[in-house]
Order: sequence, then C-alpha cells, then structure tokens
Amino acid sequence: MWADLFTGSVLVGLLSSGIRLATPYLYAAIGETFGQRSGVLNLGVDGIMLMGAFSGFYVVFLTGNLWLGLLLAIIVGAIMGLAMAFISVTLNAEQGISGIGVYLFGLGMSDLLFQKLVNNVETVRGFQPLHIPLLSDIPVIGEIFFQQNILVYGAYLMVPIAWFVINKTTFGLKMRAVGENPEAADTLGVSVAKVRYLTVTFGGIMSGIAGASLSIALLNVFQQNLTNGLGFIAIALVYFGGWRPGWVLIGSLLFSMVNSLQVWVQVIGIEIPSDIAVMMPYLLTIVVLVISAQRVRQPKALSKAYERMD
Amino acid sequence: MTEQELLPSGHPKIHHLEMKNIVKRFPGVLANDHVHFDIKAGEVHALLGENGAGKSTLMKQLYGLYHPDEGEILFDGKSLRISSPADAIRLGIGMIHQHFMLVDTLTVAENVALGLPSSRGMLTDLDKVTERINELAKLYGLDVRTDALIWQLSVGQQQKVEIIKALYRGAALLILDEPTAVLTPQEVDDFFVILKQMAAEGHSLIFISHKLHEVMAFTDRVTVLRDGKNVGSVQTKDTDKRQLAEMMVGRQLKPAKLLDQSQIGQPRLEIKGISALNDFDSPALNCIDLEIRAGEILGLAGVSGNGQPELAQVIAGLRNETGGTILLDGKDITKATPEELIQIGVAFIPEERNRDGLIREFTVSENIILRDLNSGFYSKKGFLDMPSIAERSKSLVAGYKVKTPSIDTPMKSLSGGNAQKVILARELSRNPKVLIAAQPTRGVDIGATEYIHDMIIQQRSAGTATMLISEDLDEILALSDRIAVIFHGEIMGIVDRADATPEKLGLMMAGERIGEEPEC
Amino acid sequence: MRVRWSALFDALLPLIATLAALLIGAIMLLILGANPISGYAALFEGAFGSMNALADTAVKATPLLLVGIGICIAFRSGVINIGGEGQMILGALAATGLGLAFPDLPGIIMIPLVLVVGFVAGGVWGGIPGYLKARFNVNEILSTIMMNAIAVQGMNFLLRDLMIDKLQKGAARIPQTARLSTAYDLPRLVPTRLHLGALIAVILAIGVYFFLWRTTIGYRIRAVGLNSHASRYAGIKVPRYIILSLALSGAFAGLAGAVQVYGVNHFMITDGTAAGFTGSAGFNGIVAALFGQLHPIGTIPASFLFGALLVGANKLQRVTQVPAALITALNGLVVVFVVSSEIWRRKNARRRAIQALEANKAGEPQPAIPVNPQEEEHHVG
Amino acid sequence: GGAQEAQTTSDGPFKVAVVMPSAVNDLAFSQSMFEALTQIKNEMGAENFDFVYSDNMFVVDDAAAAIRDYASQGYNLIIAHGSQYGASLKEIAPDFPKTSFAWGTAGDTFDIPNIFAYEAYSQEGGYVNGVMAAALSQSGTIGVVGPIEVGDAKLYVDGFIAGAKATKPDITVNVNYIGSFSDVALASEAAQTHAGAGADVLTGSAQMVVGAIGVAEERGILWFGTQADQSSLAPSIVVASQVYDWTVVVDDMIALIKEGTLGGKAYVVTLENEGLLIVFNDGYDLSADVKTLAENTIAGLKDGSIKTGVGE
Ligand SMILES: Nc1ncnc2c1ncn2[C@@H]1O[C@H](COP(=O)(O)OP(=O)(O)OP(=O)(O)O)[C@@H](O)[C@H]1O
Ligand SMILES: Nc1ncnc2c1ncn2[C@@H]1O[C@H](COP(=O)(O)OP(=O)(O)OP(=O)(O)O)[C@@H](O)[C@H]1O
Ligand SMILES: [Mg+2]
Ligand SMILES: [Mg+2]
Repeated sequence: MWADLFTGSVLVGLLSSGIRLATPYLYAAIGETFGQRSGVLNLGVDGIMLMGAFSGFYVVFLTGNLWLGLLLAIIVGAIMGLAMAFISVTLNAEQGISGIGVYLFGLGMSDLLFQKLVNNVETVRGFQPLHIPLLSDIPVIGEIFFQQNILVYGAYLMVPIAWFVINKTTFGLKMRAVGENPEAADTLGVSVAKVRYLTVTFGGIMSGIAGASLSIALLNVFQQNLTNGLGFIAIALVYFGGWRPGWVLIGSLLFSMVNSLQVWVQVIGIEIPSDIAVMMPYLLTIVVLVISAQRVRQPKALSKAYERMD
Repeated sequence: MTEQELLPSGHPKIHHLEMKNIVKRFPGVLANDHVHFDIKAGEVHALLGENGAGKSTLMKQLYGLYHPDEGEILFDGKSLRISSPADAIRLGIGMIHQHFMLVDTLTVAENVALGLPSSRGMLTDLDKVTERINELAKLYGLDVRTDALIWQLSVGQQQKVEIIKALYRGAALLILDEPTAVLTPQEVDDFFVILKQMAAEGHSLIFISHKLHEVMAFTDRVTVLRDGKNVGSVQTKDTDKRQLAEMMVGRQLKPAKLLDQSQIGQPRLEIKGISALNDFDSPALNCIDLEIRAGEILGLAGVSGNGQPELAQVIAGLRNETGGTILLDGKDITKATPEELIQIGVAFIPEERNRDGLIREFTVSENIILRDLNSGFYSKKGFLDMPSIAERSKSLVAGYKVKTPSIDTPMKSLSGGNAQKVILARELSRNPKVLIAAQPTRGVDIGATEYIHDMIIQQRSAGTATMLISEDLDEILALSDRIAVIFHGEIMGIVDRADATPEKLGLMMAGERIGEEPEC
Repeated sequence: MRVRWSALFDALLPLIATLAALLIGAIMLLILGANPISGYAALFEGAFGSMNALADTAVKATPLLLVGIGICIAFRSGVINIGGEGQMILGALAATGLGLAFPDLPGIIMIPLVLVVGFVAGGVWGGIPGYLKARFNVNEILSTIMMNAIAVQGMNFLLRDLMIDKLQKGAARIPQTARLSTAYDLPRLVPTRLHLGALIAVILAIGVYFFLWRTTIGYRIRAVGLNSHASRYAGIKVPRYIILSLALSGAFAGLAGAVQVYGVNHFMITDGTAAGFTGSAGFNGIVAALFGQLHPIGTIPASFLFGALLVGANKLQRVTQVPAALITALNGLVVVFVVSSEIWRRKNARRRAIQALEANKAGEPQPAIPVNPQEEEHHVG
Repeated sequence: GGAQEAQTTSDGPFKVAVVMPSAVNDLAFSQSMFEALTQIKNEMGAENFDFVYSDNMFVVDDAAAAIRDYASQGYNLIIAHGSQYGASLKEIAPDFPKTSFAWGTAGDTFDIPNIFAYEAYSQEGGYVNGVMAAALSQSGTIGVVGPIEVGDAKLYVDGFIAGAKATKPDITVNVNYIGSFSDVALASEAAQTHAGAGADVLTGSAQMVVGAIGVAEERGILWFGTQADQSSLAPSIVVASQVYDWTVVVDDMIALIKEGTLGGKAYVVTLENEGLLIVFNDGYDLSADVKTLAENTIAGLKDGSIKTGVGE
C-alpha cells in the first residue's frame, strides 16, 4: 500500500498541489512577516483574508472583471491593515487582542455582507491556469510548475522581493531596527509610527490578496468562513520561518505538501483513520521545527507598543 | 544662523543656545524645576548632578525626546519647538545617550547608517558607510569591526560605536550623556582629544559625567543641578573638584580613609586554572589563578571586554567553566548552582545593573528579596511572608540610605545610584563570605559612590573576601589591598597597592605580563 | 476631587467603549432594517433580564474565567498561550472518558475526580508547548496553534470511534458520547442553569491571585516573565518556570473543558470544529483576561461582562432576526474598542500622578506610578 | 428550570422557530430546512404560518438557550435542526409540555411525548447516485470527498459505494474524509487528488464540497450532489443531486400538532415517501439508458426489491 505513494502520478500530484495550496499561506505569511519584523503582531490576518476574499469575489460576481476584484481585495485589505495600525500604533492597544478583535470583525462582516449581497453560494470564473507556451508542455515539470494561475506565481515572486526589501533597502533597515529597538530608531530620527503603519498596512494588503487568491483564483467561490482558520496557520508559519521570507516559503511548502500527502494517503486507500491522517501536517510542522532546532530570536519589540516615556 | 558660518560637518554654527525656565514633571517627580541652561559656539559645558538630578531629562528635551511642560528653548535668540529627534537633528543637534541607543541584532555599520539618507536612494550603501567609518576610526583611533553585530561587542566597544554614530552624523551641538562611564583612562584621553578639536572648530559640547576629574580636565563651564533645580554655574578655571562635589551633594564630603591590613586572614576564595567561553563560544578566560583572603579586597583592573564579566559569572555560577576549580574555605564550589552559592555566602553585584541585577518593574521590596527566597527570611512553606518582607525592606532601605518614596515604588523610578544601593543592601545584608562587585559605582554619583565604597570597606572589616572589578583606576587604587590585572582573559600579574602606580597598571592593562605564564 | 471623577471614568471606561461599539452596531442594525432600541433592549434583557438570564450569563462566563486566569499566569511568565481551545478539548475528553469508564460511582467521589483529571489533561497539553519552548526554543504561538488543530482531530476520532454512544437509535451514527451519569452533573447552585463550576472558577481566580503575588512560585513566575537575565542571577531555573506556567495555563483551560461537560453539556459531541465544543472560550478567555488587566481578580468581572455580551447578543439575534454573523462582527468591534480605550486609562493615571505632584509641591518624589502599565503587563512571546 | 406554561394559541398563524448549526445559505443541511419552511410558508400563507430562525448555532449551549427562549415565547413547534441538540431537547421539552419540539437528523424521541425526531436515509440517494456514477465512469475510478466519517455524510457515502459496487463490482471508489465541514480549500485539493488518481466521477457531502465542485468543473469531471440541488454551481458537470424535502415531515408534524399530538413520532425521509428526491440537472444531458437505470433503481429502492445494505 505505502509503496503506491511513490508512483510518479502521486509525486507530481504532491508537488503541484503543494505549490498551489501554499499560495494563500505565502501571501499572508509574507505580509505578516513585515509587520512582525517591525514589532507588530497582527492576529487579525484571517479576518482580513475573509474580507479580501469576499470583496474580491463580489466584484467578480457582479462584473466578471478579475483585476477589478483583485484591486478591491487589495483596497479592503489596506483599509483593514490601516485600522489595525491605527489601533496598535496610534492607540497603543495590546496587539494580540486587537488582532483577535479584527479577526472576529472580519469573520462576521464578510459573512454578513455575503448573506445580504449574494445570499446563495455561487461560483465565479476565476484566474485560469496560465498556458506558458513551451514550458507548460514539458511533461512532468510543466504540469507541476507551469500550469498554475497568475496569483500562484505572484505569491512565489513575493518571496525574493520581500527578502530584498528587508535586507537590502533603507526601509528594510529601518523596519528591522524598529522591531528590535524602537527607542534607538527614534533617537536617530526614524519615525517608528510611520514604519509600522507601512508594514502593517502592507500586511493587510497581502492578507487581502491571500483571501482573493482563494475566492477568485483557487476556489472561485465564497462561503461563510471560507478561510477556515488558514490565516492563523499563516501566522504560525511566520514563526516557523523565523521572520525570514525564504524559510517562510519552506514552511509553507512543507505544510501544504504534507497536507496534500495525507489526502493522497487516504485516497489510495492506506488503512489509517482519516482524522489521524488530517493531523499529519500540524504534527510535522512542530516535529520539523524541533529537529531543525532553529535558534532564531524573535524581534525584541514584537507585540510591544512604543511610546516615548515623555 | 547665517549661512557663511558652516562647520566642517556642514552644519551652521549655533552661536548661542538657551534653555529658559524649563519645567518637566513626571509621575511623582518634578524632574526639572525652572532650569536655566545656555551654551555658546565652541564651548564645552559640563552638566553635573547626582543620579536623578534631572540632567538626562533636561537634555532629552533639548533633543526632542521629551517636551517641556513650561519654558522655552532659544536658538540664537529665537524660540523654537523641538517636537522630535528628527527636528533636533535638522537643527544640528546630536546626542550620545546615557543608555546605548543601539540595535543589538544589527551590525555596527547598519547602526551607523540607520536613519541616514543613502547614496543609493532606496537601497542601503553599507560599503560606503563602512569606508567612512574606517576613515573616522583611523582619524580618532577608535577601533571597531564594522561588520560585528552589536550584541557581540563589549560595553566599552558599544560606547565607541555610539561615539562613532555621533561623529559620523556630525552636529553643531553635541550632547554627551555619561559617554565616559565605560571607557578606560587611555580611551578617555583619546576621546577628549577629539572633543577638544571639535570645540576648537566651533562645535558646542554639553558634557555629562559623574567623574569630576574629567570635568576639570577639559570643560570651560560647569552647571550643577540638584533635585531638578539649578544650584549654580561656574567657570571651570575658577573652581575645584571639592567645591563641585559639594555643590552636587549639598554637604561636606569626608576624606577617603586609609586601610590597615591587620585583619587579613586565611585564603577564602581560591580560583585555580579557571577557563571559560563567552556568549558566542570563543575563549574568554584562560587558566585564571587568583586567591582572595578573608578580609581582603582584591582589585581586578582591566580594559572592558577582557573577560571580567565572564570571570564574575563563573564564580557566581552563572557560566560554566571549561576547566579549573574554585574553592571556598577549601570546599569545592566549582559546580555549585547560583542558588547554592547564594546559600553558601557568595554575593554578586553584576556589572549590568538594569539587566542582570534587578527587575525594573518589580517594587523595591520585591527586588530586595530577589535572591533570598530560599533563605527562610521571606517565606514560610512556599508562601511569601509579607510582614517580615516589609519590615526587613524598610530597615534595609533606611540602613542603606536608599532614596525612594516607598518600598512599594517600582524599581525603574529609582535613579541608578539608588538602584545600586538596593542591590548592595540585598547582597551585603547576607554578610557574605565572598563579595564579587563588578563596576559597583559605574554611572553612580559622588554621594552614592562614597557611600558604596564605605559599605565595601565595612564588609572587608567584617572578614569578607572581596573581588572588586572596575575599569576606574582611581577606585581600584582607593580600595584594593592587592590588584590583579586581566588582559585577553589572562592575569597579567598581581601587585600590592603599595607598589601599584597608574602607569604600571596601565602597561599591564595593555598586555604587559609581570607574573609568570599560567601553567595550564 | 477631580481625581475621583477620573478614577470613576477609568472604572467605567470599558463600558463606555462597549457602548461606543454598540452604537456602530446600532447603525448596522438600522441598515439591516432592524430596530436598534428593541434590539439592545433584548440584548440587555437576555443578559441580565431575569434570574435565568443572569444564570446563563454566569454559565457563559465560567469557561472564560477559567481560561482567563490561566492566561494571566502565562502572560505573567512572558508567554502567550493561544492553545486554550485545544487544552479545553483535552480536558473535556479526559474527564468524559473517565466518567464513561466508571458510570456508577457516587458523584461525591467522581465529580472531584473528573475535574482533577480534566485539569491534569489540559496541563499536559499546555505543558508540551512549554517543554518545546524551553527545550527546543519552539515558539509557543506556533505550537499552540498547531496543537489546537491536532486536538480537534483527536476529538473527532475518539467521538466517532472509541467513545461513541453505541446505543443511539437511528441509522446515522452521531459522533457523540452517551449521556454521562446524572449523578456526576455538577450541582446547580440556584434553581437555574447556574452550576457549581461558576463558584469554583471564582474561588480559583482568587486563589491564583494569591498564588501569583503571595507564593514563592508565583513570584518566580512573574520574575521570569519580566526579566529572565535577572531571574537566572537570582538562581531561578527559568525554563522550568516557563514550562510550569504554560502547563498551569493549559490546566485551567482543561478544567474549563471538564466543567463545560459536567456542568452544561453532560455529554460530548463534535461538529468537526473546536468552537463547536468550546464556543471559542479558549480565545475569548484571552480577551477576558486582558480586559481584566491580566489580573485574576480583574478577570472575574471582565469574564462576566464578556459572557453577558455573548449571551445577550444571541437574544438580540432572536428578537431582531438579523443574521448571527452580525453578532460575531459586533463582538469583534467591542473587543477592538475596549482594548483601544486603554490608552485613556493610562493617560489618566499619568495626569493624576502629576496632579498629585502639584498638590503637594514638597519636592520629595511621590510613588511613581508606572508610566506605562503595558510595560509592566505585556511581556509576550 | 422553572417550567413556564406557554399558551399555544389556536387562532393566529402557526408559529415555528428553528435553530440551525450553520448558515441558512450553506447550500447543504441548514439550507434544506430553511427552504422547506419557506415553501410551507408560501403554500399556507403568512397569515396561517410563520417562522423565525437562529443560524450558526453550532455551540450546543447557545442553541439550548435559544430553544428554551423560543419555547417560553409560545411557539407551536420548535425545530432543533442538528443532531447535536438532542441532549438539550431532552432536558428542555419536559419543562414546556404544551410546546412541540423536533430534532434531526436522528431517530430517537427519547419517549418524550412532545418530541418528534426525523432523519434521512441518505444512503438511498447515495445508492442511486452510486449506480449512475459507476455507469458513467470510463476510467473505472470514482472519488468521494467527505467531511467527517460520521452521521448523515457517512450514510450517503456508504450508500454511494454500495450502489457503485452493485453496478460494477470491480470499480474503484477512493474515499477521502477531510476532517472538516468547512475547509473548502482542502475539499478542492481532495478533488484535485482524486483527479490525479484517475477519477472521472466525483461526489461529496456537506457544505465544503463547493470547493470540490469547482475543481470538477475545471477538470471536466462529473459530479453528483447531495443535501441540496447543486446544479447551479456547475451546470455542465453536475449530473444529479439528492435533495432533502423536509416539507413531508414538517407538514405532517403540523397536522398532528393541530390535532393535539405534540410528538412521540420518529420520521424518516426516504425515496419512498418522497422526502428524498433525485433531481436531475437538465443542463447536463444524461444518456437515456443511464437515466432509466437510475429510475429503475429508485423504483427498486421504493418497493424494497433493492436494499442498500447500509444503516438500518
Ligand atoms: N521617563 C520618565 N518617567 C518618569 N520619571 C522619570 C523619567 N525619566 C526621568 N524620570 C525621573 O526624573 C528624575 C530625573 O531623571 P534624570 O534621568 O534626568 O536624572 P539624571 O540626572 O540623568 O540621573 P543619572 O545621573 O542617574 O542619569 C529622576 O528622579 C527620575 O526618576
Ligand atoms: N520608566 C521610568 N519611570 C520612572 N523613572 C524612570 C523611568 N525610566 C528612567 N527613569 C529615571 O530616569 C533616570 C535615568 O534613568 P536611567 O535608566 O538612566 O537610570 P540611571 O540610574 O540614570 O542609570 P545609570 O546608573 O546608568 O545612570 C533615572 O533616575 C531613573 O530613575
Ligand atoms: Mg541620566
Ligand atoms: Mg546614571
């Protein structure tokens, strides 16, 4: 039985669905990485994703225009990110809790709007797999890597970009400083608030896109609590990645592929209780972290509001 | 400010800066009470005062970190509001902060570059910054590895980074809040050369220090604060240490007493061939041999970053040795846990007071019991014994002259001197067999310093074997019976105070060995 | 005098913030074509309107309080525990398992026993992230999130397999246990649904206050949370206390789970989600704890008010017939508004301290109020 | 609790309150009841019949509070539409002897005179879908996406497998339970996996299958639905759906209650009593022979000549 796991079709399936599944995690986790690197813990990701997912879906449902949908998802994400920034930076509210509040709001609001504006579960025609002339036709490789939709590629593109911004730009430097020792940054004339507003808003935008990637690219449908806690997993993956985009990517892929593996395990009829199989990705994420025994310290100012002691 | 008078740093001169009637209130504290302060271009102006006198507060208002509740700040006669450090920087004000404003996880170069425009626009230009830093370093003899992460550096080196930050940015007016607290005599001298040169160029310098000889050495004018009020302002040439000291504390100071060595007894602490690694696993101590007798103070001199904290931590059980043994009254305590060592009677005043020595958010009394929960004094069967805690805290606060509103005041509202007294009270009240005192008076004002020295001497008379770790040679020479010098984690030699001179010690601190090589 | 007023203002701040949030809710209700007045009247009546309403509120508040005091312990030691959901589930499963295994012992023996078992099981489930953090430096936010998911699947497996009620009639196998022996029901306090668990929770909250501020272990936990360097210097074994506090935190959540089963449900069933059993008390308990200033005593009224909101909001839904989704959104708003309002409390504290200084210009400093309570309270992660 | 007496008013509309675990528009379990009540309302007219609802009542004790509250307001019939509510009803119903309660899907009235129970033999529709699926599958592999391995969903799936095997004994039916009623993303991934494993026909139960249907459409794989008519989601590939029509049950309850019988009866909706219906999607042209095969199967299940061998 287990041997059946190592057939070509399974491995291809694993890789391609792993790559696909990782998309929303990547967007959300990369965005959250920025916020956390600058010292803001935003637990509201899942709520923002839901709002992004619905608004994107709704526009496409009405107009059929995918890019317009993506745009609205981005705007809604930005607004909610701004709100989170205002709460945690300007009002210095406790971050973990404000995040839970934002989550609950997004969870309820997206469902409310859905019931009032759409009411029935409907499907839309989302972003279609790109057909990249030659590449897509390469037998195995093509199927795995080159038959995904544009938002999938976008997610992977974000990884090097994020790495570059964090490590190579002056903004990245400010961001790292603000997340580690805001007072020091402040004394050098760096505006802690400005940096955090930018990162948290960016995080919101990314969460919005993450939501849209579900509702108008991968699933092409909206439903109450469409994300089903995916945003929280994304946050966990930020910790898994130790606030480094590259490792966040690895974490997202690992989690998604193991998730798709457990689906395969059931599908090819290996005798193991379904619930136990479903545990696998969660268990493995922890186990891997234990084995790899990373010693990354979290940003010292993470989840701590900064105000001058004036 | 008129255009034609640009300083080499490119900032326009500030001919006359004036702080008038500055009032700053904090919860429970009137930190500045109608304070006047002024400084002219090219002047070096010292700001003196005991811990909590209001020096840093006053300067933080000049730098835009705090905002005056009353009063105004005049630049060449016109009143300006400085709402943030960004404003201050724009006005050509720079500040070296009392507590390092460095980002531990960034490199030296990154810390310097932070907040500055980059020659590559959006992208960092660390290579250029590094070049420039190295120029400055060469010019002023400040050696630091630009690619080192801050947390890897010793306090002394971190202080140098702070200085480089300031020099790199340049400023028409530079505020120096206790910049010399952690520098060695040599480094201080080099540093003063830089400052004198800057002053000569027309920069204005405000210098805060608890070390009066430094103030005498190179300032033009001195303003003294006490309890947030002006005490007075004098030309340096017209005054002397004693007068300044008395202006600060507001009373006569008694002359330091000489020590008789009659009561020195049996070897108490024996350190035999101790070696250890530092936080990032490179060798910090190599085969240290030291012996301290009952009733003796052994001074451990040395430039910061030569293994002093590591040695103290090994003795206190906070760091594992890689070789060697430690005996107390002949018993092997090498493997003892901190808990056990406290019980056995090893007292420890750590170098980094605010990080290791106390919990700033805890109250005074909570900090007094910090290391004695198992002593039975403060708890019955796992329950805190509040009455006796209160009682004992009160008596210790009184006994050690800690200036605090109450024993329930959060530690963080106490000034350094008083914070240090609390630690002292906790450690000495145990009347320990051994006392490890690391930089016990760093950043602490004269009054408190005097008091802390008295306490250490009293303990000596009580038969405690004391290791006094200090980078302040005056302090070492004033208190020690014998002086050991540590360099690159090795003991360069041990001399009696009688035949110890600053020069001799200076050489040893620079790596000259007088004793024989360690045999392990 | 003025000081008194602002003190009163402080006390009322959370309520004021809640009202502000409800005001926005009112607008949403209007948009949905419902009458806010009658809606909020219903909310109030549903939460406080009668003995039964008050009892329901208290019952709702009980798991919030139990989880919340656990959260206080964790936060004080510098770790955030968002594994309350999973820990409640584990506590409930263990307690239920025991109750099913020994169906006919006297309640007087069994009730304490199952509660303890729930406490221990939750403690183990909370201790694991603690151990992973202390030993392998695995961040507890990650591990607790993952372990919530694992707990849910474990529950689903047990309830549809080992623990399922074999005797249930009908074709469909419902993933539920048999009804636990009525002898084991937590006694009702008054002729309402209010059960012993509520009382236990309040007593434990007071107990935890003494634990944290009056015992050496509590002292060490707080020390570790505020400054691990100084704690090591004090001879405290830091990792041990991190594990302990997470385990305790989980234990109280586990107890909450057990209490929920024996006090309210009297059996276990799964709809595949954690919330289906916990009603998100594992999360809301964190909110309650923070509303209570991370102080066990403060968490008591905080939980009650939050419970009232949850209970009353359902009533509001029934009366106005708006979608339940609105209620969720409304709770979110309340949470956000209340945490955000804290800033005024801090500003006030500061102003008062400075006024006090003005009052007696003796010069000798007054007790310095911590400038920023958060500094003292939130050392998370 | 203190038993309030509720005046069941014989004049005025017949008032029903329903408590549901998920959203009224979940395109599955909750929606099926919501639609039934709406339909009855349209038939009887608002002046004779009225209903209120609380949805998303997945927390058992919230639901209990709701039920108790509705009961004390004198509704004639209170429907607890979820098997998790049984225990609560058992406690509450005796306090309101004049009010009638119903719960499902379950088969147990607890021998309490004012409790009805109702369940669905969804294995029957599953069986019919299975028969068609097997007949339509060329690859010989069929995929099933389930939520949790229990209750109504399991009945349907087991019936489906039985039907498929009965038609083609050698057919492969890959079953995957994703461990959630709400994880749409994983459901769609499961569908992808089935496709990858060679399935050319899919079915699934519960609200999260919308994710799977999307994939099926994208990949041109046939789909069989249950619990609600899912044709609208993917007109090109949905072949047929098993639909629950609870009106059969509710209408009868209303009649009994009006006669003064407040409960004690356990209903089962089946193909036979037409509480279960197989709705063919006319958007998809089903080959005549398969359709007749299906119709014969339905007939067979009705007259008992065919047994699913599941449940009972
Ligand atoms: N941010 C603050 N919040 C509350 N009180 C403060 C704050 N900063 C300073 N204080 C109080 O103001 C007084 C003056 O503090 P300041 O830092 O100016 O003293 P200082 O002269 O710099 O002492 P030291 O020599 O120890 O640096 C002290 O009593 C201190 O308690
Ligand atoms: N949060 C705070 N609340 C009250 N007072 C504070 C606070 N932070 C600092 N202070 C006061 O500001 C002054 C300077 O603070 P700092 O942390 O420099 O202590 P310090 O004693 O000056 O340290 P050092 O011994 O290095 O000089 C101290 O007198 C301290 O009492
Ligand atoms: Mg100072
Ligand atoms: Mg000081």
